[in-house]
Amino acid sequence: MPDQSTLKQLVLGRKDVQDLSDEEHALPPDLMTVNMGPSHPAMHGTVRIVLTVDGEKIVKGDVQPGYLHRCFEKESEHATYTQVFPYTDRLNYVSPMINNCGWAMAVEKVLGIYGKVPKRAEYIRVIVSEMSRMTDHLTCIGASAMELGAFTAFLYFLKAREWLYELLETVSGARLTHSYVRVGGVSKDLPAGFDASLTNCLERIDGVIAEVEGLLNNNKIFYDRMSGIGAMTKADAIASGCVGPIARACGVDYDVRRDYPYSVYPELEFDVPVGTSGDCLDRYLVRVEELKQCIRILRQCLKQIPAGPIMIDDHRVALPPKTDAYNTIESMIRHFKHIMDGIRVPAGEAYAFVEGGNGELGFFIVADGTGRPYKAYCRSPSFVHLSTSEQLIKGHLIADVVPIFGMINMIGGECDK
Amino acid sequence: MGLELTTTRLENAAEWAKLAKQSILDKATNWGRKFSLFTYPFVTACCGMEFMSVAGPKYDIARFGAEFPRFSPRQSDLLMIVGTITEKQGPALKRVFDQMAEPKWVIAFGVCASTGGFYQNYSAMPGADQVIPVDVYIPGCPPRPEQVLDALIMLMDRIQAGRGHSQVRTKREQLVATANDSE
Amino acid sequence: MSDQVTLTIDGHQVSVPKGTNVLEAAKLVGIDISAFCYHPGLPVVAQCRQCLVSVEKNPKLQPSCQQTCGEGMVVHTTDAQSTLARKQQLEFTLVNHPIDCPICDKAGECTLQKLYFDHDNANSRVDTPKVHKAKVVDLGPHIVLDQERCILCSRCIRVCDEVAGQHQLEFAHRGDHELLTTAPGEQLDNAYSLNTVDVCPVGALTAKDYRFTMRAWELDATPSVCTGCSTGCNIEIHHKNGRAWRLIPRHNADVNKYWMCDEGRFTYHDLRVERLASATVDGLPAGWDRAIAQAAKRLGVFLKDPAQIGVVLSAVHNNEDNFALARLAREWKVGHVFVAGKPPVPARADGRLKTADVNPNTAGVKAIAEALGLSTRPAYELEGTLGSLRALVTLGDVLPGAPTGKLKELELISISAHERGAVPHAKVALPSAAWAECAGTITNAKGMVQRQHAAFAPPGQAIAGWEAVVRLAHATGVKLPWVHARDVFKEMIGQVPAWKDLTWPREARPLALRFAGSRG
Amino acid sequence: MAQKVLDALTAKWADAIVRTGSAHGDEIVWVKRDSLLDVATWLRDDPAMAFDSPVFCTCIDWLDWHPTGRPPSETWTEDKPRFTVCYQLRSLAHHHRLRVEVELPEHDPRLSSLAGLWPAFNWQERETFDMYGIRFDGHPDLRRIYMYEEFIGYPLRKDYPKEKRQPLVRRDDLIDAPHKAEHK
Repeated sequence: MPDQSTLKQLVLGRKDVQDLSDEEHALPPDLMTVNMGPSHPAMHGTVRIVLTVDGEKIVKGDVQPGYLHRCFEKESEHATYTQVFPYTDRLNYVSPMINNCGWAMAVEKVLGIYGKVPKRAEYIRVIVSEMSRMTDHLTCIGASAMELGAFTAFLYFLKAREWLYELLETVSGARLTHSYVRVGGVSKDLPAGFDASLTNCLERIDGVIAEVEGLLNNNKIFYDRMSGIGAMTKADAIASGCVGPIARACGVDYDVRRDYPYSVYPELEFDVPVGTSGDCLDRYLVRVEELKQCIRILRQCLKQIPAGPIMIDDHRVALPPKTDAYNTIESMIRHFKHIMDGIRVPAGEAYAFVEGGNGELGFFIVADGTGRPYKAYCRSPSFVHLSTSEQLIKGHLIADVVPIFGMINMIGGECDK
Repeated sequence: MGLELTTTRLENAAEWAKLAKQSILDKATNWGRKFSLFTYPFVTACCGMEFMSVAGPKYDIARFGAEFPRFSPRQSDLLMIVGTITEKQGPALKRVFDQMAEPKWVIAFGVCASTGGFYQNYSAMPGADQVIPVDVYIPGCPPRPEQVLDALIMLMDRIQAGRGHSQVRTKREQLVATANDSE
Repeated sequence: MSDQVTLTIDGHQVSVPKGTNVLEAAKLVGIDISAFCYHPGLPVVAQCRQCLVSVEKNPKLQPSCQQTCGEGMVVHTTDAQSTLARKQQLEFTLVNHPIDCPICDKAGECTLQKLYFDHDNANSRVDTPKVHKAKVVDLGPHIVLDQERCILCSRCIRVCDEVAGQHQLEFAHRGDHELLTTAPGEQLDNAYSLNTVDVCPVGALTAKDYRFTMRAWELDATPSVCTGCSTGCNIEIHHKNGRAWRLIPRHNADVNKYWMCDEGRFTYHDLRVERLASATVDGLPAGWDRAIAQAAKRLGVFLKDPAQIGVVLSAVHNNEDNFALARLAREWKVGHVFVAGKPPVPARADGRLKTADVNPNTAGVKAIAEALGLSTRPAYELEGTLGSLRALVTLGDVLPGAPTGKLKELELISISAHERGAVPHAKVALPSAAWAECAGTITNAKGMVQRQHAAFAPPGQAIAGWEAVVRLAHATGVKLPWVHARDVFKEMIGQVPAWKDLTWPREARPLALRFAGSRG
Repeated sequence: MAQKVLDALTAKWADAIVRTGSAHGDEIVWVKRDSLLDVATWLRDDPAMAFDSPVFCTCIDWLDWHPTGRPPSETWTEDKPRFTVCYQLRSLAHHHRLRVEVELPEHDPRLSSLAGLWPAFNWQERETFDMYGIRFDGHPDLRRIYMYEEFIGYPLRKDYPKEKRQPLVRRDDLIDAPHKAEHK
């Protein structure tokens, strides 16, 4: 007949806490391995981290991307230059327009028509890029806030993002994956009344930003979970190839729009916010400031945008008007060759880069003289930033992985390509 | 049409469904089930942005009783596959699905989850239904939020009719068990 | 006096044999002069005027296809005069051209499209109505003509005259009403008629076999060799989605030049007819493992007395398959080796490309059997031997001279791509890849060994013939150490003296026609 | 803009450099692969160069085509250069950029890793290894990064078919489940 405690153990399947010995009470001395992701709400669905933890403290993190590897390069090698635009949309799907612009610029570089795109098209590109940058930052901040429990901020920013999506939809016809930019210009002009609706929208977003700042900036929980978390030094940031808001939060004063100006950015006035401590809070603050700068740029653009064509007048790259394509054999052939064989890009290699939502987004193209790229490499900021995360999370608690990842703003499509 | 196509993947699932007459209790249970779907968002890619919109203030999936995402498969009964499933992701998806308790339903959100879409290559899987059975497919790259709500209503009809994959499977097992008992 | 002349084209010095024309010389330095009527395999007529270039000290532009190179000649192809001539010529050509690209079979591989896009690319200036002509003219058994699309280059007329030796096409009427038509009392039915479709620079002539089946730009091309007869014409398989859609001749100066016969073009249909897609045992489908085990078991009884076993090599299969089976036959020390092939068709031989022997690899099998020291007999002598035979391993489905009743009494093991002929009577049938589905070499009547590439995967469980032989060999305890057709080839050239210097070219990967530049 | 970088390079590293060039605003230097690490260290540490910021690392597979008009693949042998590994560098201090390219033969695609000099190249070189099978000597952790360990081959090489999948898992009730088909 077993004694009372053993019987209890048999019945309950475990010992009662008071029955535990001292050794059993103590935490196990050896390190533990915890798997996080790939399907984890904070891992954005596409990253797996194998954490080695000492209690709650992270000793080592093996970050494994690749769960969203959709073969951007291989697909591009089998598509015409124009057909690559939809693939670029889905790289950084939070700011697709910027990717479009980057790809268009890279192709224009190899074609030798870089800088010859009509002014109005360039302005439109800047407008849609900045709107995309805003959706990117709104999503990044909103989602991160939600992951830290601030659900209201998420809903407010999502509301603002929705306004921008609706505007972008009137421009391109799609809410998210626009494929709006073309080599040599953009696919269609801005719709009537766009000026007024964007002005209106920006005013409302101004308000939303103020609201969310009020909710977050002096919020003790938010502050405590962001401040001092995932800090990186300036030197580390540079050597690890960090760019964009993350590098700027570390004090790296570098912005492609200002330092390697492209498009019509030289004609626009904007400030580049730079942080000091390089922690999550600084990354958040830099992003909020960039949102305000975006609004500033957009307002200038609306004032300065000239009238004129939106596509370069070059038969090598521009499609003929639809009426001509249907009614004359010459334009029909041109249309056909553009669509089926692709824009014939002369042999050469070029690297073009723009300031994406997360920093320097570059496309490296090798052209072989046919209508498709021989190689199309995407320099994705997310991938570079994610590679630093192993260092960033070291020494922090498991819960801190969430804000660090949120503020790195790893976008699966762009990181895994 | 789309619904019927999906059921052909299970052997004679439609036939089984016809055999399975719903009792009043079944109807009541299914009525309850359809209005309290707990979603596991298996978010991998671009469609996640639209999933946020669906969950967000304007489209508000809460109107259909399916607003509350559960990030544990054991607490959820609707698996939303939102985005591209790669070969590397496949085992994780299967694991999550297997961990969900019956009855469970699956929505493939967007063309990538449905067929692979324009990602036909060495890494992207040609549709999540290569790994798990899917109840409703939503086309679109990404689908508009309205389409998602439409799909949700389609799924609700399906649940009410007892024609979800897992419902049919359960029913079939029951029928087989009864048949074996009576022998 | 040297037989080379040196001239300058757009600043590039180039040396060419005497008699070469300027257009060909320009190709050597990478300058592609536009032309419609010129074809390297046909007589020069210089009638399209598209290839005009300026030659120094010559006041008028010269057609570069007709202008032979002279010593010290200075040619310009990009100066204002010849550029303008090209553009204007294209504008003229397009004046009456219908707006057919979306419904035209040639679109995507059309020379007119290519040249317009590369050399003119200007908007239309014509506002008068186009001249209309007949759209669907049935020219013969294989070909349909669209007279509106025709740009009157006369390539097709010359193909009939030169390649087939029959004058079946001509021009009628004058000016913008001129049109292509059949010669009086003729129709376009010669044995090489489909070459006219290949050379047609526009979509005027289309093949009934191919039209409206597949868009040209969707296709992938894989180089191969025709298996229609022992000539071994070099071809390209145009395929998509795991099936061939057409065969197109590939240039080989030593074999078929630019041409092939109509009969050969249709051989791809056989790739999808009566295919053996799974291994069978006693006529019922079985997996590879079971089929091989069964084959080995049934053969095993006779392997102790191999005189009772016969092996049939095939003049239809490639060298690798035959070499593998011949090697196995030698290892087994079988009593009888036969060579099977389709019976010759003497009426076919025409002194051009078509030969009487309709087997692609007769010479190859002969060389292999000789090199391995096997004495072979033709398969039609099989009947006399059947009495002393108990088991037969055959390659291919052709087995002439074997009565069905007697075959049924044998332990017949067939390695075949098709389920017909003797294969349905086989005790064990092993599915093999057909010629377009596996890498290999075949030997034509002249003894030239030519490489075939795999265009797409074989259906179902089928694998390359030599691989089936390797599996069969392993099951009977014979080790053949090959994992790739290249390994078989390497061993084969070591054994066949005449082939010892051959090399195995890299596997050709499908070339997407869409990005390969236009053809025509 | 960075012509002075190229001049300095040719002056100091004449033996290590194959050639230099510039294309579409990018300065390119082709370096012999044995000297890559030395040249790269100098590029980083020399105050006049100060390439402190790495941009990207990738590889080009020249199997199908080459700008110098190399003959088509069928007649081309294995010891000729097939791969070019590109490192794009940038100097934040001097505001100049440079692409370092190294040509590698097919049978021995191997070069020294730069991950020790710039940590950013750690993952980028892993990616290049994963996609092209380039071996980086001295890399601390050369594993696959995008594809899974079970994956065979290097998918971005030109001879890897685009749609050749290597499934890890498939449903059992699929009739045409590829993993159930007999492996050839």
